[in-house]
Amino acid sequence: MESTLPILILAIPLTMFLLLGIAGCKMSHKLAGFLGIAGMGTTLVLSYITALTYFFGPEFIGADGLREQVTVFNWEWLAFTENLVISLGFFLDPISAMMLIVITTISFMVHLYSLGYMEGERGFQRYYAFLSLFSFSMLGLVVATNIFQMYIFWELVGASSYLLIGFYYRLHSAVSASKKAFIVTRFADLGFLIGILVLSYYTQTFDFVKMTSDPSWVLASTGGATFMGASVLTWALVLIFTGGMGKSAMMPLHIWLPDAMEGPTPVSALIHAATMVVAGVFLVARMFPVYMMEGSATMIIVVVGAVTAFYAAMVACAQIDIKRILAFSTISQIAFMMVSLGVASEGHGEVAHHGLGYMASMFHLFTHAMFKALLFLGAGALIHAVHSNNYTAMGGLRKYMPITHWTFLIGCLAIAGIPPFSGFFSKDEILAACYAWSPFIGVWMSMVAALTAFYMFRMYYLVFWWNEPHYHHTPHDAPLSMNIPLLFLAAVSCVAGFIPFGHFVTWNRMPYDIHIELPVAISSVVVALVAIALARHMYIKENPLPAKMKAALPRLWDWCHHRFYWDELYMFITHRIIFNGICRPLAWFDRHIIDGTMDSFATVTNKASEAIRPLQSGQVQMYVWYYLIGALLLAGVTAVCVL
Amino acid sequence: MEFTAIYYLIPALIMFCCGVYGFITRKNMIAMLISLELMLNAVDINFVVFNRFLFPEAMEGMFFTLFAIAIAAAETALAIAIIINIFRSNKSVDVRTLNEMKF
Amino acid sequence: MFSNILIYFVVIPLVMLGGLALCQNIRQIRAVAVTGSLALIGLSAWVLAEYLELRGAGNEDPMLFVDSWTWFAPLNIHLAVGVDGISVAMLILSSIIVFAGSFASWEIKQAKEFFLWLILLSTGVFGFFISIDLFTMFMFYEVALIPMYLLIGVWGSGNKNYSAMKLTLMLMGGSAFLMLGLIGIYYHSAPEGGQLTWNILEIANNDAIDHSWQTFLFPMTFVGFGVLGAMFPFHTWSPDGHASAPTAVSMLHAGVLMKLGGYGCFRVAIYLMPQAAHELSWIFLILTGISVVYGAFCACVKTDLKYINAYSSVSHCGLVLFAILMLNETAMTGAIMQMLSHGLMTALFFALIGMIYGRTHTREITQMGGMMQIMPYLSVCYVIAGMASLGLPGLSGFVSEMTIFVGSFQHADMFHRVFTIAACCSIVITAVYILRVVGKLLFGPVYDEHHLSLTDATWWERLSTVTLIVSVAAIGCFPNFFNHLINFTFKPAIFAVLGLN
Amino acid sequence: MESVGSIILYCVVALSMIVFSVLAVTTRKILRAATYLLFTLFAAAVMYFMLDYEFLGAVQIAVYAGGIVVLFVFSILLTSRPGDNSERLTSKSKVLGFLGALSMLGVSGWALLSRCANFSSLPAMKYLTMSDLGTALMGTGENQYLLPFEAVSVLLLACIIGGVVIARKR
Repeated sequence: MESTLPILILAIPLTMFLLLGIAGCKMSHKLAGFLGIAGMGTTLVLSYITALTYFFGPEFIGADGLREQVTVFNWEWLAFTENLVISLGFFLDPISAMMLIVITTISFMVHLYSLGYMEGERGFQRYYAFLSLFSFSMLGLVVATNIFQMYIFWELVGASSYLLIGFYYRLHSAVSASKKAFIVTRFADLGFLIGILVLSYYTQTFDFVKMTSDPSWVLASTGGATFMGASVLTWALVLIFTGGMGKSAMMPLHIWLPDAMEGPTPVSALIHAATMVVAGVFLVARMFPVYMMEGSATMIIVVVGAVTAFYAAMVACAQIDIKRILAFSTISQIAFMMVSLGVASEGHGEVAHHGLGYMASMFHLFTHAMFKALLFLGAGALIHAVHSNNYTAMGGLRKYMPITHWTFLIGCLAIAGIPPFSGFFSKDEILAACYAWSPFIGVWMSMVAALTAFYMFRMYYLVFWWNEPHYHHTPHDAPLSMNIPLLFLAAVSCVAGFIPFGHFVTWNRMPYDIHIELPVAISSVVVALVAIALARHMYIKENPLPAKMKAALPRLWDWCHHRFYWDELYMFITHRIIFNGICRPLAWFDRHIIDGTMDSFATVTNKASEAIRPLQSGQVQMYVWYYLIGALLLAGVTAVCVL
Repeated sequence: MEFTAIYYLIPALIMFCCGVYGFITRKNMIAMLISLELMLNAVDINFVVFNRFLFPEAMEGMFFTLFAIAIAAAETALAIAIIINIFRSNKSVDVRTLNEMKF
Repeated sequence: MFSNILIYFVVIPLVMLGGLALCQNIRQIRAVAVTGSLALIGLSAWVLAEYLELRGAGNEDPMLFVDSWTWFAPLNIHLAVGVDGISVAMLILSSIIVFAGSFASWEIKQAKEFFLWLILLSTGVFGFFISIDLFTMFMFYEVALIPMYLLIGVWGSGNKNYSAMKLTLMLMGGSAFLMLGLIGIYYHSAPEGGQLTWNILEIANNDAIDHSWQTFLFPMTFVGFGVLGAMFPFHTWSPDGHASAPTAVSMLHAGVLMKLGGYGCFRVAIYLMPQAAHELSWIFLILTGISVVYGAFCACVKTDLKYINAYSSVSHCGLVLFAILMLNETAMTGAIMQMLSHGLMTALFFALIGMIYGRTHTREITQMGGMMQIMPYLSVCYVIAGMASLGLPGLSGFVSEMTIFVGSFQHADMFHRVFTIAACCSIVITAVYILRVVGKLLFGPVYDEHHLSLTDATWWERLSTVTLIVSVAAIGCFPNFFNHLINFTFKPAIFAVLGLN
Repeated sequence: MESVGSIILYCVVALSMIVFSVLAVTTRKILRAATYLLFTLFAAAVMYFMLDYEFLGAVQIAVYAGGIVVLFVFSILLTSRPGDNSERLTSKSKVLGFLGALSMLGVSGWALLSRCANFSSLPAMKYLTMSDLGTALMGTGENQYLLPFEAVSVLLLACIIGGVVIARKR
């Protein structure tokens, strides 16, 4: 494939970032917005061309009937050793092509939406610059040809996420949220980095193709080395997964994502719902053949995913801030994808159920990106209208904001898994894969799906029905630039489920047809409907039932509402233990012990000279005394020696 | 009875020790200077005695004493000038008051 | 003598000194400083070009532009010069920082004397990097150290007498060890009889120093240079010294002078005494490993901007020595990259801190806030510097740290690999203290309303910071260029210690 | 065997030397101390005569007794009122000084007695004429002392200038 288009896909957002970042303060808002949108639009078109050519072009079907993996270009960027070379390249395979579509679509929609949402904000140009930076980084991440390139862009998305969360830098909450996000993900990245180091030490390569095309070679290259009881490959993979856990907000590294909602809502839609947070899933998917080799690593993925999914769903039921509800729903849904990836492997190099889980995970990633972005943008429209994040300030909005209402409803239906919306199809595949792997996980995930339907419709009814508070200004639908993305994404959410995903994205690039497993599908739809009905019963109009329930289970409500006190636990660890328990004593140690020792050398010298200084008293008679005593001593010594 | 060298040296030694005693104990600078002269003279006598008894045909000791006397004169004159100057500024010739230039 | 290009690195500063002595007013002083530092940048660029050309033509000598003039025949002391890729990199670094430093001290008081000392200091620095004679190297080293005392003591702020005294005395203490080591090397440079020599290349070629002497001299020289490189128990001059030093001095000191330590450690201690380095590295590895993590932890609780940055320097410079001690090609390349990167980045930091301090008259982060609204340009630069420091890809910190980590992790020994992981942890702690400062200082509401009337950067401040940022970004975006430049030095043929591993 | 007269002379000289030097350092009246010093110096001069160094004895009397003691007396008159007693020494410093001097005396005396006790009696010596002395002082050959002579004269000059500079009124 020619490399012009791929280069442009990366270069345009980068140029836009530099242009808007350096010259932005001299531009008008309109020009900056226009430039940003134009840049992203071009990228969108180029990405679509690239991805569609890849998916439909016959030139990418190899001799064995499989879709080829293509390294479009691969430039050496930094050569550590002969083998360990960081290259910057463009790698095209089904998942990266799919991610190109997802990222550019959502990003473009967000660019467009922000034109209305961010209108008149201070730092509008900066906002668009950061969006471009993020798009660049995210695109670079998904097309990475080697794990170190991914790490580079991984860090860059982290930084742009930091900048965007802290966009309202005058607010303390935004600043601390951005700091938290960066540090938590940085901590996870440390794991990622160590994982890379361990893996590359044994395999002597960073290259994805080399690793994934022959995973058994990777296993062999470690030579069965173990560290503290586990094989080094397990260590490496788990550590790399830690990086994914950080970015994808898996427990226990999830705490940054709810706080990240301090950023502007479109940013939440782009970064913290659709693209960046699925980087962890993407990472595992990218390394999937290697993960397949180590059953214990995939086991950990499944367990972490399952626990996170349930936890986040529970917490989402007890939140007040609608963006937080969506954030926890995102965590839960990403956990779905993780579980699905985990259950795609049997361990010891075998895929389970023809790798259904892998395909389902990617499918869910795709559909989730669309409907979750839709929900976030809808939430943005709501917040734009009522100037509050809390559902307590909303209610009965269906009358005032019909477009928002309908599109939001579509999003809710999609996430709840009601046919024919896209979420149904992808979630159904995931559940099918789970049941096939272990019935326990299947039931567990179905339960989470039911909870999902419940909390989404709880929010839906509380926002659009319930009873109407007193509005200072009559809320109304958002302007056109904000509505177009809503409508577009709603349309995609309606139809995306019918894409024959199995034809495009599978673990070994072997196309196959998706079957809907009827028992699973029917049971999950029924469960979802029951959950929706319950939500409708409780929240359609003001009634004492929710309060009663809260009173009936106060402990549970408290724990869910306070997110099971994870933040407090982290606060305790970071402030009490690390800051007060390590940093302060160390600083004290440095100033008083180490520096004290150095100073004491000076003090001792000083004291010593002070002590002998009076000998030089200026009293000449004292000198005579010293002389006399010295002479006598000398005489004595001589006498003793001679005699 | 024969006057060997020791007959001259012992009085000189006693004189020297008196000088030492005086130099150590007296506070008056002129008194200290006097003690100093005593010591100097004791040493002079030693030079002369050793010259006379051990090398009667040489004159080194004698000349050394001669020059020592000349230098002692110069030194005393200067010392006394300094003492008088100190007396002018300090109104005292007590050596214990003279420690401003220490360290 | 003047046909050798390298000698001009000493001649130009000396001419500048002469020029400064003749200056009458501030404009002339600035003109001399700027012209001179531009000439130095030009010269180092020229040397770089010549160097690359010669290497491209297949010249495989360990050092290029080698020349030697007798200075004091009875002790065989020469003024011997020569450069390899590392020295070239260091020369570029120094000239950039001298340039930026001149602009950063645009409005210093008593400018003439200040610049005289500053240029004398840089004479020492340049002389050190071009020397390959141990004695002249040591002499230039001292020439670089002594002006520091006056620069801090006279133009400094805060507890400047104490800091200046402490800095000078501790570094002098290090020099004492160093001198002992160097003289020891000299007297063992010809074990089979014959002329004793100070020349690094000759000593290395002869593989001269006796093994038992190496184990004695290696710690001497390593500690001697390590004090300047802020190695763990000997780092305490750095926070106080940096906190009191005026802006340009902090820049030069952290940016270049601390690099003298790392450079010396590798050029003298390890290059000349490879066996001892191989055997004793573990001791110093532990010390430097401690300083990497420990410096970062200490930086987390400090509230004075300069203290934070000084401790961060302890951490980053610790990484330099740490990587050098790993004794493999990649890690050592990383160490040199880290020297470049840290030099530029920390100079940028100190420049910005100086500019902020010049406006607010405080360096306490608890006394400031919301600077982003007041001085956006400086704040953005500060964020960029912070990002470089915490290792954002595209800026220099990332490439150097990654080269170090990857290189160190290639070590065959388990102990070294586990230690590398411990050192890796510093990247998280770095993020913590950088973001803490950025959050408190730049973001949030304005703390002090008096600050609202402050102005943003002036043109010379912009020029100074832009120079440094561009350099930082250049290393970050095109690391392979620097990698190749440095890499040649670490060929097993040249660098005996690589053969040992 | 010496004549009785010389024995008596020796005894007188030695005794006066010892007694007056002790008195010079113990008296509390400074003017008296100067006087006792004078007597001691005379005793020393007599000793020189006894050792056949007449010229030296003469110089001793001229320079010391005639010059230095006069200087002392003048300076004493300038710096203290006549009749003033210097303050009484504390017994501690007296004892200490006494001990110091005594130990000095002991050590040196022991050294003297153990090493110099058996020197022969006064050997014969060529009578020193003035011209001998003059040649020795003014010559530059072996055992001749022009250089120290000149040095001393320069020193005396310096001393005169120094005395003037120091003592002049500001």
